[in-house]
Amino acid sequence: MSAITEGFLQAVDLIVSLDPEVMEITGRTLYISLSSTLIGTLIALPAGGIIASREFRGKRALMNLIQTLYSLPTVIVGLLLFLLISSSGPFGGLKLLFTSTGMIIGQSLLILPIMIGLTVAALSAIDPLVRDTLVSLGATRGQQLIALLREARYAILAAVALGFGRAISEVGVAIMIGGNIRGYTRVLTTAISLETAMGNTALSIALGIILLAIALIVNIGVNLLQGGGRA
Amino acid sequence: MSAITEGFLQAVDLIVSLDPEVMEITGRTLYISLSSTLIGTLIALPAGGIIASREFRGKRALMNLIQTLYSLPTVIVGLLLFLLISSSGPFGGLKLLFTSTGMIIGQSLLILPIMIGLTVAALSAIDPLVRDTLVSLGATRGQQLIALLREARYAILAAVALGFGRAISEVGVAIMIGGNIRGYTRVLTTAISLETAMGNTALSIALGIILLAIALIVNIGVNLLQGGGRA
Amino acid sequence: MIRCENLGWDAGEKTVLDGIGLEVTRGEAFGLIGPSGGGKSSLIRIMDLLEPPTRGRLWIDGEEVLPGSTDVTGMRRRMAMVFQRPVAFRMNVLENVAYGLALRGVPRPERRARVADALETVGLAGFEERRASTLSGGELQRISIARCLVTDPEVLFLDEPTANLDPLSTGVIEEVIAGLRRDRGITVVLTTHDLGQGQRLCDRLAVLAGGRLVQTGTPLEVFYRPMSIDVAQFVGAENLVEGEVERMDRGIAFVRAGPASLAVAVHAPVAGPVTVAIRPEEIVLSRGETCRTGTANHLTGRVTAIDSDGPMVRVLLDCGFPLVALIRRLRYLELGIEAGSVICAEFDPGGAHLIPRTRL
Amino acid sequence: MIRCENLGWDAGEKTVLDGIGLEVTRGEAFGLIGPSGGGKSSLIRIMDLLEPPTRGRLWIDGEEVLPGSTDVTGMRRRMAMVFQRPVAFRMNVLENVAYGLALRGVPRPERRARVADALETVGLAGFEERRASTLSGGELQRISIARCLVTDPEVLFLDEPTANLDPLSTGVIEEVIAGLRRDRGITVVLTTHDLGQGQRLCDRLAVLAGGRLVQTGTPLEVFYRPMSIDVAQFVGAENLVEGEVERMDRGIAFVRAGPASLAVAVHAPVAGPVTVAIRPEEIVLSRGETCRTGTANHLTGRVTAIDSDGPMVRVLLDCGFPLVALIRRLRYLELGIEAGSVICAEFDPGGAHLIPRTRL
Repeated sequence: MSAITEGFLQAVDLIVSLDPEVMEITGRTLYISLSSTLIGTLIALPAGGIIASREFRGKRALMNLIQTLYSLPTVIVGLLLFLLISSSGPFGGLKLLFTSTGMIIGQSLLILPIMIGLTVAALSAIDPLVRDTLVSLGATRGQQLIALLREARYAILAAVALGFGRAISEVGVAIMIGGNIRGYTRVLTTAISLETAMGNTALSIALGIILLAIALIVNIGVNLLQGGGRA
Repeated sequence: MSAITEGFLQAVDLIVSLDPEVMEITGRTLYISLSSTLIGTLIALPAGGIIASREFRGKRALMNLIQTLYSLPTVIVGLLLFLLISSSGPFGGLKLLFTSTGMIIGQSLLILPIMIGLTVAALSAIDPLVRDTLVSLGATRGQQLIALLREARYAILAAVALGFGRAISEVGVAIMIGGNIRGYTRVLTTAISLETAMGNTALSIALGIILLAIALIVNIGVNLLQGGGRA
Repeated sequence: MIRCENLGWDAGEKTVLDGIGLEVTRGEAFGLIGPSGGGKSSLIRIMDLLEPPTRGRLWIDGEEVLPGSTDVTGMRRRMAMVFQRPVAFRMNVLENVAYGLALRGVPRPERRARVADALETVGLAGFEERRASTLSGGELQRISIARCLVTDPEVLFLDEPTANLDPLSTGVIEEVIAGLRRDRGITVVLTTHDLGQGQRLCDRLAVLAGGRLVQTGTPLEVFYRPMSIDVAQFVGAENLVEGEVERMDRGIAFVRAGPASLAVAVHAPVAGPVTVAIRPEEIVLSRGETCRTGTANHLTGRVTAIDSDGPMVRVLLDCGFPLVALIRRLRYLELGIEAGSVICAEFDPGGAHLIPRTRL
Repeated sequence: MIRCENLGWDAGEKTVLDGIGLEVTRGEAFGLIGPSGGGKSSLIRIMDLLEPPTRGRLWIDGEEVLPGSTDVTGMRRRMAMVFQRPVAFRMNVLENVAYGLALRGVPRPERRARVADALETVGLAGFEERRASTLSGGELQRISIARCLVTDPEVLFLDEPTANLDPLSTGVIEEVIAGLRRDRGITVVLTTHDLGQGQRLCDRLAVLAGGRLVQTGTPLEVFYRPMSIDVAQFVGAENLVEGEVERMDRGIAFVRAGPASLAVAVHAPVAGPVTVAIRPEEIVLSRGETCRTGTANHLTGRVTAIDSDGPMVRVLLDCGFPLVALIRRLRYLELGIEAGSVICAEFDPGGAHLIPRTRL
């Protein structure tokens, strides 16, 4: 028990003293996960908007596929991307393996399905009469799109927050594409998972507290946004 | 591209030839994840039943907590369990670290929140008039409970399947508690994530295909059950 | 069969029922009517032992229900209840209807035969293998009734059994209930907010308003001799004119109300302050100049508003006191009245009713 | 203002509207009535340019709407529509009502002043800062109307504006609509399944049934001179007796119907097969022995069923043909009839109406 207490005290010390390694890992994690969330949002909003606003053959099948991909194991995404960007793969020349950029691409792929799916759900949940009302008030197509995104703003922000939460918590892509290279691709989850076994429990606990805090804040944010969506 | 094709062909060969290592890893994975799902079910059904059927102070707060734990990062669960069962931890004497049993405990902890939460949701979604109807027909307390579980059977089975899917796809607990020891604690996700970088892409792809197949089957099962719940 | 004495029920801080005393005799059809929120559902739930009362005493078939010492489940098994919204278990119709029998350990072959009987009674013979989810609302409600009948209950409770149904399904359900009474002599207790349904199905009605029993009697008594303002309003006697009895003359009371003297048929002598309840459809309107001053009740009024109400027209008058008349649309057009017209309103002494007013 | 010529609309394979021709003149209130599923909503949506018609031509203010070449958004901005279910954007009331102005680029200070005016008109002055989610259904519908008014439309469409509202809110909305017509002379087109509402609010009514326009006329014409069986049924003339005109005599047609000869007032000579439409509330019942054989229409019938209908009682008779009469409950009790009684049914020649029947 004392070992845990001691590790915990050391961990708090690492955090309050703004230990350079802790800061560096946290900073990189935020950079990578926020970047992948941004990329995911830039793709998911228009893609979701198009899927939600049009009727086409296979729309149902597409939505089923997207929902199936929600629970795609992270190591599967990691494996696919690894095969594509490893030196013998088709994009090997880009030298993305074991880089932050590679990790950003991997996490973007990981969170895209849920972000697209939730954007479609958010836009589809808008009462069709809202669109009719907009049209009858004389809104142009552009004005309609802006108004609909505004109506769904809480649910869309919740989708973005959920994507970020998933990106920052995942291990599979980070370990397979990033490789946990100290000072270069190490992020919170990979550092925690690999440093613990090496006996650096103080560092692991410090990083664990930070990850838990971020995950909790994101979760509370998602809940508030979904509540706001209901009001 | 040819490297990928070649790896893929080798992987198919490994699967159809029932390669002993592939079979061994798959078998252990199923054993561990099914065991943790069973433990999770044995705890979640009664716990969910009690929470759903009673009104008590803090019930709302408890449900909020359980929902927050849905998205607890796997490495956080791994870290906490590691601290408890490592040789210097309070349960160090049980020597659970780097064992299948330890992994089962970790995965059970990981999936418990969502299984309890979905059980409560399944039971709460039953029309209160069903209970009134049962009581007015002269059902005893025991008969009521059996009838209610039967009414919620699809949603509860979906919760179980979801728990299993989460257990089999996760990396954090498996790597931190299991440690990926060949022939002993190696499971699909850890094998894929760590063997890929070592160049064993054929093995990784074979294991990836199996994991993907299991994840897809579970997902389809969950969808069917949730659909059945609606009928 | 069922007796309540000074029964009360609170939901949290709020008193929902208070001082309820009534007796339902074996074989009768007893209706609880009244506006929604009056406590009808709470009372029927207490009688079916789904909720324990907060206060008062309750007897079922002569045996008092005492918390702790009574076999409540055993007593419930002698009764059955149909709820407002029918629920079906996720099974086929056979299993749904047989559920009460399964709970009582009746063997399968007997269940099947009794279910077939019950389905026949509700007009759904042969529905055994249908899934409950494929049925319409009216069919589901009939399944609920069959589920009750199959256990051969001594008392059948029905809580607003047709409130969610279309008129056609309502008619079918009412026929089923009437048939049960005729063929099986079953005791029926039902709640309804539909006065017509209460009249069609029940021997006696109890009017519940604000958690209290305000009148108990035959449908005709409740409808034509409301004993309180609450009941009068509920049964549609919209015009409630306050006055003072001046004199009695051979079964007619003459009531001074503002500028007018109203003649009302009474069954017993009355005196003092009263409220005259007049149903709007009992008032006959005619053009001002044709007023026949000879009739018993003849009022002159000014039209204040005109409203359409289906095939009828509702005319609001000011006769010194407000008065509402409900007339046929063609009659309305013949009269050629509009807001401001002066017109003659008449009603028969037998078309009104006196409610004694106690000074509080 | 709006003209349709041979307009049709299909939803997939199904023809929802066909051969619609009508003209709404500037400043009038035009009502589309008829049973649900008759195509009212589809037609009003086409007139507001929310859906393009599948067939036929449409003119707005003299200008034909041609897909591709017409500035549809610009035309829509001259009109406005209130939907059956009011929707509010997730904003406060000010922003909700000002939305149409924001879309048109009206500057903020002007928006605020015009919103204040519009809210005043619908009786919700001072509601600017309220969140739309805190309003009742009736208030939301008034906000919808204000949102339309603020853009000063030439035509206001209302699609079943009170279908989801309680009677009190319905009254308020109807007053708002009537006030708009009176004070602004705005052209109003509304759909309603409530005949009374159509009569109260509209100058002219068009009856839509099965996707076709079956009658257009003043409310009185539609109500008392239905031109087809469909319309007669919709306006509540439940009794439709088939017969053959025998002779005409000073504005009265004598129709042979089974064993009886019926006298019906007509406005133009008729001959051949006809249907006599009689409203059930126009039929007067009296005891068999008191039948006055002198009256124009006097039928003897046997009571087949008695049904209660609010304060009225519906008596079904067999007079050689089925006949339904709607009488007051007290009158029903005085008559002392039951199923099987033989009774006399009378109606005035002016209380019935003839529909020519073409042999198909």
